[in-house]
Amino acid sequence: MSQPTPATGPAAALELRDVAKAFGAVVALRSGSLRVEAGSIHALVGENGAGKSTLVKIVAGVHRRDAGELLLDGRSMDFGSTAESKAEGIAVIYQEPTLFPDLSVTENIFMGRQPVGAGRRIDRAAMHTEAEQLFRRLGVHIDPRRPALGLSIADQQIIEIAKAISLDARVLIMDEPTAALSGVEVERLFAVARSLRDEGRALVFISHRFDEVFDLCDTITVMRDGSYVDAVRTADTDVDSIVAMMVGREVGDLFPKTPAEIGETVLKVEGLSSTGEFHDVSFEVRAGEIVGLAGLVGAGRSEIARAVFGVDRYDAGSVTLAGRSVKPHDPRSAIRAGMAFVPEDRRKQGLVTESSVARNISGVIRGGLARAGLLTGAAESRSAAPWAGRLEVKTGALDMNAATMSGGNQQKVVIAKWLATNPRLLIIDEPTRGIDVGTKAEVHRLLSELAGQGMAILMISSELPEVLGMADRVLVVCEGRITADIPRDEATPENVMRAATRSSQEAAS
Amino acid sequence: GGDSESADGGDGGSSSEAVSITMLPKNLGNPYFDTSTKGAKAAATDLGDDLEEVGPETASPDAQVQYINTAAQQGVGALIVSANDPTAICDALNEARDAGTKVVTFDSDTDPECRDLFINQATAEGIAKVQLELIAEQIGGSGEIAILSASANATNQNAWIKMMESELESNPDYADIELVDTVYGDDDDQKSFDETAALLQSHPDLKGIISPTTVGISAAARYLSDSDKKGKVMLTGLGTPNQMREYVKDGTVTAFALWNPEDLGALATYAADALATGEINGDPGDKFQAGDLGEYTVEEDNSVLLGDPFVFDESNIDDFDF
Amino acid sequence: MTTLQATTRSYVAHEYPLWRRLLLTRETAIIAVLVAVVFYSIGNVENFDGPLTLTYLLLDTAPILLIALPMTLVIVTGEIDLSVASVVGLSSVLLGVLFEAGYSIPVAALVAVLAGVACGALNGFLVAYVGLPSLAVTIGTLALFRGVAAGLVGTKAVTGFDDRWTDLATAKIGATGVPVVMILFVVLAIAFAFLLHFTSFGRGVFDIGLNSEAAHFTGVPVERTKLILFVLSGAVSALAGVYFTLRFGSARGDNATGMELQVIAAVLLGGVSIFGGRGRLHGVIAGVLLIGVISSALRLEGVTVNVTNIIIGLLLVASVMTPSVLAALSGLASRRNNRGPSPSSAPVGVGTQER
Amino acid sequence: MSDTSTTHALGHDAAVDRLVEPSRQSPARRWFDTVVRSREMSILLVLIALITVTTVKQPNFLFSANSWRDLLLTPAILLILAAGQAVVIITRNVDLSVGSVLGFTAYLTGRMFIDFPGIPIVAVIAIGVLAGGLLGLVNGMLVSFGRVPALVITLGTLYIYRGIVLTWAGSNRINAGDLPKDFLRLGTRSVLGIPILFLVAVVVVAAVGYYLYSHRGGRELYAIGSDPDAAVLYGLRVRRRVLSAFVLSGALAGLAGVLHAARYGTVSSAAGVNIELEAVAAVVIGGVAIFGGSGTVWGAAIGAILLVTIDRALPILGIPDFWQRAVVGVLILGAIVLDRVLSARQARKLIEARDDS
Ligand SMILES: Nc1ncnc2c1ncn2[C@@H]1O[C@H](COP(=O)(O)OP(=O)(O)OP(=O)(O)O)[C@@H](O)[C@H]1O
Ligand SMILES: Nc1ncnc2c1ncn2[C@@H]1O[C@H](COP(=O)(O)OP(=O)(O)OP(=O)(O)O)[C@@H](O)[C@H]1O
Ligand SMILES: [Mg+2]
Ligand SMILES: [Mg+2]
Repeated sequence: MSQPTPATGPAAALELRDVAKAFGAVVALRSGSLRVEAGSIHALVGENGAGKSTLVKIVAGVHRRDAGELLLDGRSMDFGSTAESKAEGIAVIYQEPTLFPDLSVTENIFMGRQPVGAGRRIDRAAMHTEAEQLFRRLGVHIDPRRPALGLSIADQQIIEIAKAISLDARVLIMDEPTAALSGVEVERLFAVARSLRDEGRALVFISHRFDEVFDLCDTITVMRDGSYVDAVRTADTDVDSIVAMMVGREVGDLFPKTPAEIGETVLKVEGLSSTGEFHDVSFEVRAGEIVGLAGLVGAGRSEIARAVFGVDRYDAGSVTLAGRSVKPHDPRSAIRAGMAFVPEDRRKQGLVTESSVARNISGVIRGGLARAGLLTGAAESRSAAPWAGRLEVKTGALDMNAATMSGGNQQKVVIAKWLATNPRLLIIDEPTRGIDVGTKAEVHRLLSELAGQGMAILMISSELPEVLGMADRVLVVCEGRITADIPRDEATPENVMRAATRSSQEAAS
Repeated sequence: GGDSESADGGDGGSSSEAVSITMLPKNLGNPYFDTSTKGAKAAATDLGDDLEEVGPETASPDAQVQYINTAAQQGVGALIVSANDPTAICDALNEARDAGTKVVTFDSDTDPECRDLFINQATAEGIAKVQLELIAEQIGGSGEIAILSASANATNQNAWIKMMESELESNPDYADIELVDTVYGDDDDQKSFDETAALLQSHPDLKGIISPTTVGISAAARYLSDSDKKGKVMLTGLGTPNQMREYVKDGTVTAFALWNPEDLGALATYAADALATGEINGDPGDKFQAGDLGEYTVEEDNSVLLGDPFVFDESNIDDFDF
Repeated sequence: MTTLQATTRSYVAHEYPLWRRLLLTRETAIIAVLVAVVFYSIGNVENFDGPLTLTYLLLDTAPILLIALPMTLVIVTGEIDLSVASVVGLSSVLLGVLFEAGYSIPVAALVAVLAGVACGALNGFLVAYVGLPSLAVTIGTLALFRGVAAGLVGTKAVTGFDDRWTDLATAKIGATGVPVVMILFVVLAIAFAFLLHFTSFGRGVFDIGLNSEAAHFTGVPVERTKLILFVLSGAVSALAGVYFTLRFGSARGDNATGMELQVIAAVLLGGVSIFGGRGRLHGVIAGVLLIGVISSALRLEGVTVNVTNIIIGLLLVASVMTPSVLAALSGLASRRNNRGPSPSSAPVGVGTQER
Repeated sequence: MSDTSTTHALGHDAAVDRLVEPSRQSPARRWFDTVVRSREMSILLVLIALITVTTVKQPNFLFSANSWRDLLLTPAILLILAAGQAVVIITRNVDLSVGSVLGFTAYLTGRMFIDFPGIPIVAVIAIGVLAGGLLGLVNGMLVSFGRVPALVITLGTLYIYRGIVLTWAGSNRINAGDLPKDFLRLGTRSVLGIPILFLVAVVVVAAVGYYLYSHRGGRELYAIGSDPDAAVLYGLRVRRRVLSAFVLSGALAGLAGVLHAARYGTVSSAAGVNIELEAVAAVVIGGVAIFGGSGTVWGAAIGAILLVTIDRALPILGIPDFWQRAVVGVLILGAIVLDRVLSARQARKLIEARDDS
């Protein structure tokens, strides 16, 4: 479905043509194209899993492209390693911070490029001063001598930014740098970005926040399902048309929320606190109700969910499911009580990707499948097949590795695994992150159907449309505290975002 | 004139077939056993037998057992062993004997019921006696002495140490000599070296060290030779001339004793051949020819005594090369 | 159209036919090599076809066979236990000391095995609950247990166990040259195979090795499982120690020194991935026997133990390298048409555990 | 700015401050903290305590020409091994083959002197180091390109290298007599009361320590150990660095082998058996995290001295030295547990700091 690549004029600072990349069966990138002029800031937008980060990682030399072209100032490039792209003056801020926890903040910034004095001896004093200058330029206060260990995600993101700036690269790529930043920090970052643009550098900016995109960027490239859709000047377009391009259809039918009648309380969380993660969190989820948990990346929503399910410890508070109190830090007790948890990171937490589909689906209930203590593969397949069928998991055979499946199908397997336990409460963290639009709709339909059958659902999502489209009630988390509880009909992007950034803006003002 | 003896060794009908003999020392890489094997090889050629040396890296019985087993599998005519443990290798030896292999122990014996013959390098009394005489003379008859032994369960070492202890108790000449410590170098050069250092440290007034093992005495000598105790702390024991030569010359050591391991290996081989060919069956009183070592007689408890230990010193050490 | 009503869609249980799943495996390859080596030796090594060979082979490899069973499970979870040989030494010494103190062999053996359980529990606790890297922990306990063993008896040996038991250790089953100890092994082997391949616990073991976080998220009791495995490893090692002692009729502090390397070499050779998550018991057993046969044949050939060590070392390196070598080759092949895996990737660090 | 104000923000306790805002402290204070509160210092104290106790019990443990010499001489070889091992472990790897490498070069040294009479000592040392480096290179190649844990690879090469020595040396050994006097003197002589071997060891440790602390390459080793994947994303030459770490470890083991020959005069094929564990132990006891990224060569060095000194002190303290390994084991376990506790406490402090900031 790839459109023709952008109009080719004079050699652009950075250009990709029909780049493709697959991880096993997961096609991360079908035909990604991008054209960034020097002295401009270019936005790269697309839904979760559209392939933005993969594209970035190909430019950075983290991944090798399977097909397509990569041009710097018109010269064709083939980076074998991140070192090579760095040498070519490409600086990348990755979506997930990549710091060395044991080393000092300064060393994290200057690793491999430390200022050296006589006898190539590292000049620490100079290094610290440089770091302090960088931070002053970014208008933040981080002690250059402290270890990177234990920095908040926001601070980690700032270190990454400082790192990239200090490289004074010709091409600077930022993959969702603002996801965890407060308004003030974002403003400072933008100031720096603009000054870099005015120095004639090329910048690529990835974000899910349209206000930022329209505020900062000169041009926008839209991606969908790993393919280039279109590139437009910010001046000539508006949010709705961008969203339309991203989703490829009207937003409405993506969220087929059917009202279900709300039953008695199923989940009751009281005064849950965990040092460094979240504080005094209390809420309820009732049968047939979909509760959305919204907030910035790093707000602590996943931590809350994990604590509730018992995979993480918590310091204080209690969790009750249908009147039964759930043992802290004991997922088995949660499962027994009727809890199911579809975690944020499919490949790391949701699945044993190197294990078969059948074993994954029967993973939670396999204890009950044993005949006279003897658990056979046949029994597993027998119990897995119907669930795979109901979710229409697309796979050749049940003993194929889950790793060979697309993100969407992997997500279906995770959901199937938990539905097999027939739970009363389903906690689902980022239900549609990194899956194609079609599957997205299916998952949403499934969720509202489950709610319709009286299941209580706690849904965490970083995608506002998803939260607003699916949730009966929106809880907003900000810096580990619940800052708002908004019923469906009152929930708007504005009041949710305000609540999501409230305390940080208070802090700033 | 080896020929005539070999002729003698040959009579008793053995000249016909060549006996296959396996030589299994405590461990390889031990100069003492290298020398005894040298003697054994010479004897074997003299007898027209074929002798193969095998052995573990480290002197542990379980490793030795595997080689005994292998010998049994190969059904060799005779097996010459220096035991790392008197009991541990017994079953294996007996299985080998059931498989028709004659077993001769040398240097370090097993329980008598697991072997046909033991070649005794020297009686425990003899060894204990000569070492005590040497040390007493060197320290002037009084003072603290210590023993640097091999491993604490080496049969021969312990026998000698016991003898020395009782001798020190009983013999009035040694009334003023006090045995203050016994340490173990495990026949490991480095360990023995460090043990010597530790010994001198924990016993500042030490006058003499007896090391009844060739590895130990040379390590100890090397430590002493460049320490400030050189010449102050006397050292004697059982060593080989080649290892000790420089220390005798530089005055670290005045005299030490040993039988000739080469002869020991040779004697063991002649005995093994005699057993394998049925010339003798190892009963007390049996006589057999051991090449130019002359004729030997099996004594009580089925052992053969090589002879009295020999004392090496400045005057005679250059006459030997092993 | 997703719906929770049962649908028409149905799945085949297996991608490949049975024979392929059985034959084209790492385990089958090892077994094939084993068979080949055996036949070669019978043909070309003098006395290898003799009656004693099988007996001695099994007597020698019995301790390694025993310890390899729990070690397989431990390594499948991505951990490692370097302390097994020291546990052998410790239990051997305890057996000896208690026997000297006048206890009967069964009682002494029981105590020794309990001690092994304690050793395993210590390892397991430090690894699973304190969360320390098993490599470091078991290097520590390797020294500790061996040290206690040596400390208890010095370098002297306890001998003179009554023949009833020492004979049992080397006794054969009737006319067959097969030692009685093999009965113990077969029983344990079946038990462990069942545990690893046919129970929910076993599935958990694999899940932990493949992705312990995901395992934790699906309610697999990661800590408890690891603890149990280390305890099993300690217990079986102690059992092997009892056998070792009785076979040689001598309890020494330095018994079985360095055996951990042979066990690990054999387990990896048997197709267990050091990264965890992969491995089958029959492959491991073949791996142990392969090493046993090779060293036995080489001894018969009069080849010294050092050459044997070189060969074992090469086998070990080769066996763990093959997957990555193959990957590298296919990588090179595809590199030409500009495909391939992530170009530069970090070498994997100690063991396989994450921080 | 940073050095001027030592004023603490209200509600911050000093400990947290030290972690989160070291710059608030005066340079002198920072120096004090880094040195005095360091893991290294704590081991040093243990070492000093041990020596004191032993000396009280047996004065000439310290106060006699020999004992002073031995105190420094005995650990020298392990010191050198520990330095190399530390570098490897800092990169989140491990080198178990050092013992075999030591054995190899030790025997090689002897052979050199026997087969080429009158060969200059310097040449022999160079050859030894080179040979070691070569064996290290093999390890490094297999680890960094084979994508197999160093543990397994070096376990294998431990077998292989040792096997090579044993086959090569067979049962013949190097005797003191085969080695030139000057060479042997290397192993035992002292200058200004300090044994030459110890001086060599100190130089090695100092050089490696300096490189690790104040050269880019050194810092990259820490970065790699701290998070290998981040190092790749960052564009560090991970493979090359890890490779060179193994080469260094091998080369130092080679040097240790040469010195072993000089010190003990006799080299059997069993030289250096099991010493790899002591090297790892020394490093871990010295506060280098077994999972890399933190720790110093100084710590490893002190750890090595502590190990060896315990070995020599035990008999004097009336503990049969058979127990020595047990003590070592306890020390290793104690060290890693301590590290875990300390780092956990630090992490908690930092997170709390993040919370109330
Ligand atoms: N290493 C990998 N192995 C397998 N699949 C991967 C890998 N990395 C990414 N993918 C898949 O490729 C697709 C695109 O991922 P990518 O991270 O590029 O999307 P994205 O646009 O960055 O999403 P987001 O906006 O959430 O960051 C997703 O389906 C993802 O699951
Ligand atoms: N690397 C880290 N270092 C320190 N704190 C962290 C780190 N990662 C997460 N946190 C803490 O955990 C929480 C962030 O986790 P997480 O990103 O899962 O939150 P979230 O709301 O689920 O965001 P998202 O689900 O969009 O990723 C925050 O409280 C943050 O302070
Ligand atoms: Mg992304
Ligand atoms: Mg989350």
